[in-house]
Formats: sequence, C-alpha cells, structure tokens
Amino acid sequence: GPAPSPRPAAKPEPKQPAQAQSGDGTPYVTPLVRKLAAEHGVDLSTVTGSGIGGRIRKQDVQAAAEAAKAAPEPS
Amino acid sequence: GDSGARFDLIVLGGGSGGYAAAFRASELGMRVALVEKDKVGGTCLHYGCIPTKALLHAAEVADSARDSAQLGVKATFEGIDVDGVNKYKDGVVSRLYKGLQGLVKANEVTLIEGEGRLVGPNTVEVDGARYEGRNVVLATGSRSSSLPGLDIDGEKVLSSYEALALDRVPSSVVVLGGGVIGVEFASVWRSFGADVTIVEALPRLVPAEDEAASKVVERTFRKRGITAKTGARFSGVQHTDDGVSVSLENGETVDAEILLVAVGRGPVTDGLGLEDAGVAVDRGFVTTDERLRTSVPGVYAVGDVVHGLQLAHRGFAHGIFVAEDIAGLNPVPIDDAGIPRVTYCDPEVASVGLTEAQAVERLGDDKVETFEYNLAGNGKSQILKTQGFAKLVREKDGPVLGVHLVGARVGELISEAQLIYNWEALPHEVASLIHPHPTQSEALGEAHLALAGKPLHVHG
Amino acid sequence: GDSGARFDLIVLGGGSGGYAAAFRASELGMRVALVEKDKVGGTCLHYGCIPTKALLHAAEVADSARDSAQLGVKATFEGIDVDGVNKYKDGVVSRLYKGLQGLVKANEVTLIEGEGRLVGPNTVEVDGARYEGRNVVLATGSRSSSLPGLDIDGEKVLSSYEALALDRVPSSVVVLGGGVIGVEFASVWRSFGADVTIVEALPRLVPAEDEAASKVVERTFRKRGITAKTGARFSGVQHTDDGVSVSLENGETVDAEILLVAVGRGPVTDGLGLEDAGVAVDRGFVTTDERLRTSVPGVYAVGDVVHGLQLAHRGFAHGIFVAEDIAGLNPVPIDDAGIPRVTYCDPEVASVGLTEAQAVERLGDDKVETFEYNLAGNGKSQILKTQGFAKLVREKDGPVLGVHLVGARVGELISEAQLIYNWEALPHEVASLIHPHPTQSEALGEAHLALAGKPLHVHG
Ligand SMILES: Cc1cc2nc3c(=O)[nH]c(=O)nc-3n(C[C@H](O)[C@H](O)[C@H](O)COP(=O)(O)OP(=O)(O)OC[C@H]3O[C@@H](n4cnc5c(N)ncnc54)[C@H](O)[C@@H]3O)c2cc1C
Ligand SMILES: Cc1cc2nc3c(=O)[nH]c(=O)nc-3n(C[C@H](O)[C@H](O)[C@H](O)COP(=O)(O)OP(=O)(O)OC[C@H]3O[C@@H](n4cnc5c(N)ncnc54)[C@H](O)[C@@H]3O)c2cc1C
Repeated sequence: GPAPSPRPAAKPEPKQPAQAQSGDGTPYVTPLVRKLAAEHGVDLSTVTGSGIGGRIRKQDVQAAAEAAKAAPEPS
Repeated sequence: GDSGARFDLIVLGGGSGGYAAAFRASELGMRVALVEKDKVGGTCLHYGCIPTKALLHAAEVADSARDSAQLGVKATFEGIDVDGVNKYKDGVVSRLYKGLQGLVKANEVTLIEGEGRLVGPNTVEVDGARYEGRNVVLATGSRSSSLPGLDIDGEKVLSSYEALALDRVPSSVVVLGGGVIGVEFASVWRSFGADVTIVEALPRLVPAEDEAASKVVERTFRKRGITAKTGARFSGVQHTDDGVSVSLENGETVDAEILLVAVGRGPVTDGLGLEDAGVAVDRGFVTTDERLRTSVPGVYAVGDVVHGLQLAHRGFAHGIFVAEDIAGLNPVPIDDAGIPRVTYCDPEVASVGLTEAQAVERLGDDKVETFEYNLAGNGKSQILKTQGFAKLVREKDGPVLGVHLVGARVGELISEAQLIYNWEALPHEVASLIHPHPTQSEALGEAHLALAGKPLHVHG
Repeated sequence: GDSGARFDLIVLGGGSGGYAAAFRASELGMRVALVEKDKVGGTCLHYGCIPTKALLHAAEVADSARDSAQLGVKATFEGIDVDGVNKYKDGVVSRLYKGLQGLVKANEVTLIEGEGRLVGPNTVEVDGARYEGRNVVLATGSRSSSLPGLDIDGEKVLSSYEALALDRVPSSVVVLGGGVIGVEFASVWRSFGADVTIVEALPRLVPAEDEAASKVVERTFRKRGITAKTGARFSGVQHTDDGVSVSLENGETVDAEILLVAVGRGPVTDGLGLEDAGVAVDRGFVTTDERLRTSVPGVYAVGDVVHGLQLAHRGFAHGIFVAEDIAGLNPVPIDDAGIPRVTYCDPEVASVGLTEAQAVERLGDDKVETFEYNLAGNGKSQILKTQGFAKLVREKDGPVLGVHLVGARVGELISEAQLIYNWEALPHEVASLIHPHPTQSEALGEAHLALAGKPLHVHG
C-alpha cells in the first residue's frame, strides 16, 4: 500500500485542562466534595483541582475555605 | 458498500473498549465505523469474562450440591456433563452476543467485518477497501502469551482459548501461572473433579493483590485440594502417552493430562501498520498519554492494547472517555488504581485502590493504617460457610486508599468500595451509614466503623 | 452483686438496638449495664434475621441442586432433612451468640439477666434489685402481632417464632401477610417442597416496596408455584383433622397443614412501667423526637420500640446514635429513608430511599425521573439465570432519591446504593465510575449511565 507521509512522531501536547469536566460541561466533583463545598460556602467554579486531570479534591475545597477565611473582609 | 466512506470515527476492534467507544461516539452525534475481524464483543464476551464466569458458576453449583448435606439438604452430586456445561455457557454467550449486535444496530454504528489496518493517520484499510476517519481508535485487544520455547498445541498444551472449548474434564491439570486467569481455571477444574497443580514463579498466588489476599486464597485452595507451587519456575514440558510432563527449574516434574498456559496476555498490534503510520509502540503496547492519545494526532488507543490493567470494564471506561474527549467534553482521565479488580475463583478476591505495600511505599510506614475485618464475625458469611476478610488501607487521618476483600461472592461488594475509594471517603463518612443486616456488605461497614474508632462487632 | 449499683447508662433489652447502645457507650467511657430477660442478641440473632437467612440459604442450595442439570451439573435433589437444616441453622446462631457474649465481656458491659422495669426516670428494677442509671435506654423490641380473634396456638397456627422451630416441612401452608417475613417464609417452604398460599389484604406483595418490585416478585412467585391472593382479607380459621381451613372475606377457603401469621410486629412495652415513669407511648410504641429522646429527660428509646422500620441495622444505628448523643458527640439524626431494606426471598428485593410513588407525591410528577435497567442485559444475572431490575428514582436534574433492586443476591448491592442515596450523588457522578465486569453491580452502573444520558448496554 502507499506509505503515508510520516508525520513527526511528536508526543501530543499535554493539554492540561484548567478544570476537569464531568462530561456534560459542569466541573467534575464527587458528591462528598460537593457537600464539603456547600458546608464551607466554597464556589466550586473558582477552585482549581489538584487531582488527576484537574479533579477537585477535598483538600482543594478545604484550602479554598481556609484562603477565604484568611482573606481580609471587604470593608 | 461503504468503501471510501468518511467517518467521524473509525474504531479498529470490536471488543469491550472498541464497542464502548463506538456507542458513546454515536450517542454524541458522530458517524462511526467499527471494524471487527471476528465477532463483536471480543475476548471478553466470546473467550474471556463471560464464558469463564459461566464455568465458575457451574462450579459453584457443583460444590454446593456436593456439600449440601452440611446444610440439611439431601442432594447427590454425580458429576459434570461437559456437553451440558458447554451448552449452558454458550447459551449465555450467544444471548448476550445477540443483544450486543442489536446495540450495534440501535446505535447506528457501521459494522465493517474484516481485518483492518492503519494505512495512514486517518485511513483504515479492510479487505482492500479504504475508509477515512476524522479520528481513529485502536482497540485490537490482547491474546495469550507463552514462554519462550513453550508451544500452545491446542491438544495437550492449551491457552485459555482452547481450555474454554474443552470437551471433557481433564483428570489432572498443571496450570502455569497463578494470576487471575490461572486461579480461575484451577478453581473450576478442581470443582469439576480434576487434580490441579498451579505453578507460579512469583512467591504467591494472585501476586498483584494484597499479600493478605494471597494467603487466604492459598490456604483455601490447599483445603480444596489444589496444589500450589509458588516460587517455582517452569523449565520445560514433554509430551507423554497420556498427557504432559512438566519440569521445573528446581528439578521437580509434575505429570498431568494437560498443561494450561496462563502466564499473561500481550497486545495485538503486529501487522496493524502502526509503525508506518508513525504510531509509537512500546513492547507491542500502544504508547498513550493519560488522555489515551497516541503519538499521532487523531489516533487514540483503548483497552488491552494500552499497557495497564487488562480488564473489560477498563476497556469500557477507556472507550467512553475517548469518545467524550473527541466530542470536546473534556472528561476526567481514568485513574487505573480506581478501577475495581475481581478474581472469580472460590474464594473470590476483589480490590480497588492500593495494596498495603503500595501505600507504604508511597506514603511511608508511619502514614498508613490498616484494618482487617475477619468474615468469621459476619453473619451472612457464616451462613455461606465462607472464610476471608475485608481489609482497609487508609492514609492516617485521611481517606481510604485501598479496599481488599476475599470470600465467597465478594466481587459484588467491590462496587461500593469503588465509590469509597474514588470519592476519597473518610472512614467515618462510611461508618455513619449502617449496612443492611445480615449481608456480607456489613463486613465493609464494620471495617469502616473500626477504622473510625467505633468498632461494633469486632473481636480483639 | 451489682444491686444498688450506679451506672452511666442502663439499657433495657439486649437486642440489636440495646447491645449496640451498650457497646458504643462503653467505648465512650461510660459504665454500662445491659438488662436482658432472655438472650443477648434478641429477636434478630435468635428468632429473626439470622435463623431465617440460614433457612433461605438452605433453600437456595436446594433449588440450585434441583435445577443443576440446566447448567450441566449432574446432581439429584432428594429432599430436606429438617433435623439437618435445624442443626445448621442453630449452629450458625450459636456461633454468633458465643461471639456476641464475648463482645459483652470485652466491652466490659455489666449484663444483668432478668426482666427489667422502669420504676423511676433513672431507676430500673430487675428481680427486686434496683439499679440507678444517669441515663436509660429502652430497647425492648417487638413481638409478632395477630389479628383480633386469631390465636397463635403454636401447633397449627404459628408465628415466625414457632415456624423457626418446626420439626418438619409442612405439606401445605397458608401464609397470612405478604410483607417481608411472610414472603421469606413462603419462599423457604416452597423451595423445601411445600404448597404455599399467601394471603395479603393489600393489593400487592411486599407492599412497602416500589410497585415495580412487587410485580416481579409476584410473577416469579407464580412461576415458582407459590399462590398469592392479594387484596384478600382474612375472615377466620377453623382447625381441621389434618390442619386448618382458612376463610377469606370473599367467601373463599384455603385448606393447609399450617397457618403462619405474619401480619406485623408490635412493640414490647406493656408492663415496663413506662406510664408510671411518665414516658409517653403511642399505640404501644415509645414516642421520641428525632434524637430518640422520650418525654422523660435522660430516657431514650431505640430499635423496634420506636415506630418506623423494624430492622436490625436500624437498631444498631439507633443504639450508636444514642450513646454518642449522651456522650455529647452531637451525632447527625438518622433518616429512616436512608436505611437500606432487604427482603431475602427468591428473588431478593432491596431498596433505599423513596419509591417512585413517594417521590412523585413529594415533588410532583414533572420533577421525578426514573430508569429501570432490566437484568436481562446483565451478564452475571444471565449466568445466575435470574430476572429482575435495577430501578432508579431521581429528582430531575438532581440527586438519586431512590434505588430499587430485584433479583437473586441483590441484597448485597444495596450498600452501594446506600452511599449514593445518603451522599446525594448525581447520576453522572456514579456513571463516571465503571463497575466491575461481569457483576450484577453493573446493573446499578448501567442505570446511572442511562440516567446521566450516556447509556452503554441498554436495549430500547
Ligand atoms: C480467560 C479470560 C478471562 C477474563 N475474565 C475477565 C473478567 O472476568 N473481567 C474482566 O474485566 N476482564 C476479563 N478478562 C479480560 C478482558 O477480556 C479484556 O480485558 C477485554 O476483553 C479487553 O477488551 P479490548 O476491547 O481491549 O480487547 P478485546 O476484547 O480483545 O477485543 C479486541 C477485538 O479486536 C479484534 N481485532 C483485533 N485485531 C483486529 C484487526 N486488525 N482488525 C479488526 N479487528 C481486530 C479482535 O477480533 C477482538 O474482537 C478476561 C480475559 C480472558 C482471556
Ligand atoms: C422472622 C424475622 C426475621 C427478621 N429478619 C430481619 C432481617 O433479615 N434483617 C433485619 O434487619 N431485621 C430483621 N428482622 C427484624 C429484627 O429482628 C428487629 O428489627 C430487631 O431485632 C430489633 O432489635 P431491637 O433491639 O429493637 O429488639 P429485639 O431484637 O426484639 O430485642 C429486644 C430484647 O429485649 C429483651 N427484653 C424485652 N423486654 C425486656 C425486659 N422487660 N427486660 C429485659 N429484657 C427485655 C428481649 O428479650 C430481647 O432480647 C426480622 C424479624 C423477624 C421476627
């Protein structure tokens, strides 16, 4: 058969997603993370996930909650 | 008919990984072709998961009849009607195969029957006809490997493929390999009445599992009359008049009617045109990143051709992932450790996440806590007369990192553990939900209660 | 010995609820007394969950031997050796009883054997001796009820208590009541060879379950040769020479060797001194708030004496809750809907959360979405030759509100559903975790995939 013109066999660019998706456009979280976020009043759309593929983990929510607490109150 | 046709996606191989990719892509609006040289359903449906589990269930029924007097049930076990077993097994397979063919149609996937080859990054050739695909998924699966110089003759030396088609219960068997496939066949044949010897080079059976699981399997197999030679290396096999004589490096020989070779499975990628197309391969496995992209843009790989766990549901997960990735849904990459693993021998072994050894290696000895709940304390396990445990591995003050189960029917319990592991539950989050009584799932509940510092039915 | 002794907690009744409270309180450092007039373990261990499940397993083994030829296993079922079955059943119970007695000791709970009575808000009297408790837990459980004018004679008219001690397989039985206990005994006796007729006043069997579950149970029971008369009201029973003649309000009569009365269980609270102590009671059940506090400060109630689900693991959960509440740990109140329910007849029925009807009643028809996955599409179910489904009830665009399962062995699957319901998971959160293949748990996975809009093995 006709040999295809060899393309540079470069490793695909690791496109690191800013935020993992659940497959329907919403951020990927687990129910326990959602619960934790609700408890701490954390808006998940502002959290960067540290898990595989940008998964938001419990620690990310906890960190966001801490950061919010540490942040100066808007006067 | 479809020669020269253009598709959004061409999937090469119609096994678990391939058809899952095809169905999901089609749901997402893509025009999909599925190329299959044998039968849709692949290894799992025709030569793997399903027929072996049918045999294992027949084995369970045989054992249950054999031991029925212990429960006050008067029944006599008279033996195995191999034709009958095969009819049952083939009946299950063909019913599911029919269903799957229906799904191919319902999903409007174009099935191209024949052997496919990549002849360009976007082009697949089947029987001389060429098809263009915006994207291509490699899903050609795996086949049994053997050892150098050990030929599968299909008569006396078998792979799982021939073993599944056997027309008799062998009087004696040597099973080479104590991994999943080896112990499953050993378990079936023992229940069917054969003398079984397992030869495993590593120091323990099911060596990929937590050490505690291996111990229970080995002990129970011993009680069942299965001989396991672990740390024993195969050196050769001789055909004899009535079978084979298997010799080991330590000088021992074991005679048997047949030898089953279950030393692993290798990828099916030779002759697929990967090299010419520039698709990088490592020892036969297609190289991918965590998004299952190969070195050629638009070409993905899923299932057993990708190095890692060789499991049908990993194939499903891969297939769905790739279809969603192509559709731009940006799905979350699959964590192999989060995929549950079940070995369906008697006793069953099921696990998800890390073994104790892996957790210690990753976090250090002082950061890992474990708890093993003995099924002796579980009412339903007592009723089933099974032995085993539910073992948890957790990060100290942190989430559950691994769940390991051994015992009759525990394969059905690992799906709960899958949620616990993947959702990074803390023991007390599980412990607050009391499990239904009396079930074997309570053993999982009790283990979480104990790790949460509030043991209920735990003996010191 | 301990007369006049003061305890942090006195628990009245040593069943599931009582001993769980005692153990947890002791773990939390309290000095605990457990008063029991019969045997620690209560109804569940001695006259309920455990012995019935042993019978049901013997029944499963009998059926499996009977049908073994369908799988190619040659076995002959010859009948039931009732002494053997009872020995097996009693063996399981006594092993677990021994274990539990060991736990009473290990937890350093003071066991006071005898019938207790509340003689003041903090005082319990047993055989003339008085004990003071900073707190008291009422855990006296339940007993079989009957209908007005229907006497349990223990010979021809039995409750579950006598039925468990029966020395023979009756040739024919009428089971009055098609709830959990009724269908379980019907299932056992049918497997053991009896002619079984169930009489249920409500329009369907297992009426507390989702309607879809009742349908499958009724259909399968019919195939098994069990006659179910639903919407049929009992009017009376006559003793005959060889048994009973049961008459219904519609004029029908059914003759049988025995009548099992399984019309419900009522609380054991009479003669307990509750009224004198000022503990409010409603139709015999102890009235509590959601923290299981009675109307008298320091007095709590747990388990079957509290109106609601009569389940052993609800008793466990109650007991643990109360101990933690007394210890000031402020535990989260128990949501009855989140407690899984299993009926162990063949086919098994298991559920958690709301039925479709309950969800519709609560949210309105347009806010509820359901999906029913037929086990015909599940490989393992095909291998087990079982029929049934996994049904999900969800709030539209919201979490899973109910999970309903029917089929062989599905009781072990409801613990996963328990997490899903109680953690308020969205279908796509479960769907992203592919279940192990081939297991029946995949049916749950497939149902979630379908509800998440990404069906995998679903037939239209
Ligand atoms: C005995 C045995 C028991 C097993 N039990 C289990 C189990 O219980 N649970 C579990 O999860 N896993 C089990 N597995 C593993 C499981 O079968 C595999 O992980 C799974 O089949 C992998 O799916 P796949 O799609 O990657 O490959 P496969 O299922 O191997 O499918 C590949 C398909 O591609 C086709 N093909 C190959 N090359 C070409 C080509 N050039 N052109 C066209 N078509 C091609 C093949 O014919 C095949 O149909 C078992 C395997 C074996 C052998
Ligand atoms: C046939 C049958 C099958 C069942 N199957 C299941 C099942 O599979 N799963 C399930 O979850 N549930 C099942 N149940 C229900 C389960 O048994 C009960 O929900 C559970 O036992 C309730 O626990 P409890 O502690 O509230 O009461 P009990 O278990 O009834 O315990 C109460 C205890 O208090 C003692 N007592 C009573 N009065 C006094 C007194 N005045 N002084 C001292 N002691 C006293 C009694 O002797 C008894 O030991 C079944 C019940 C029956 C009858």
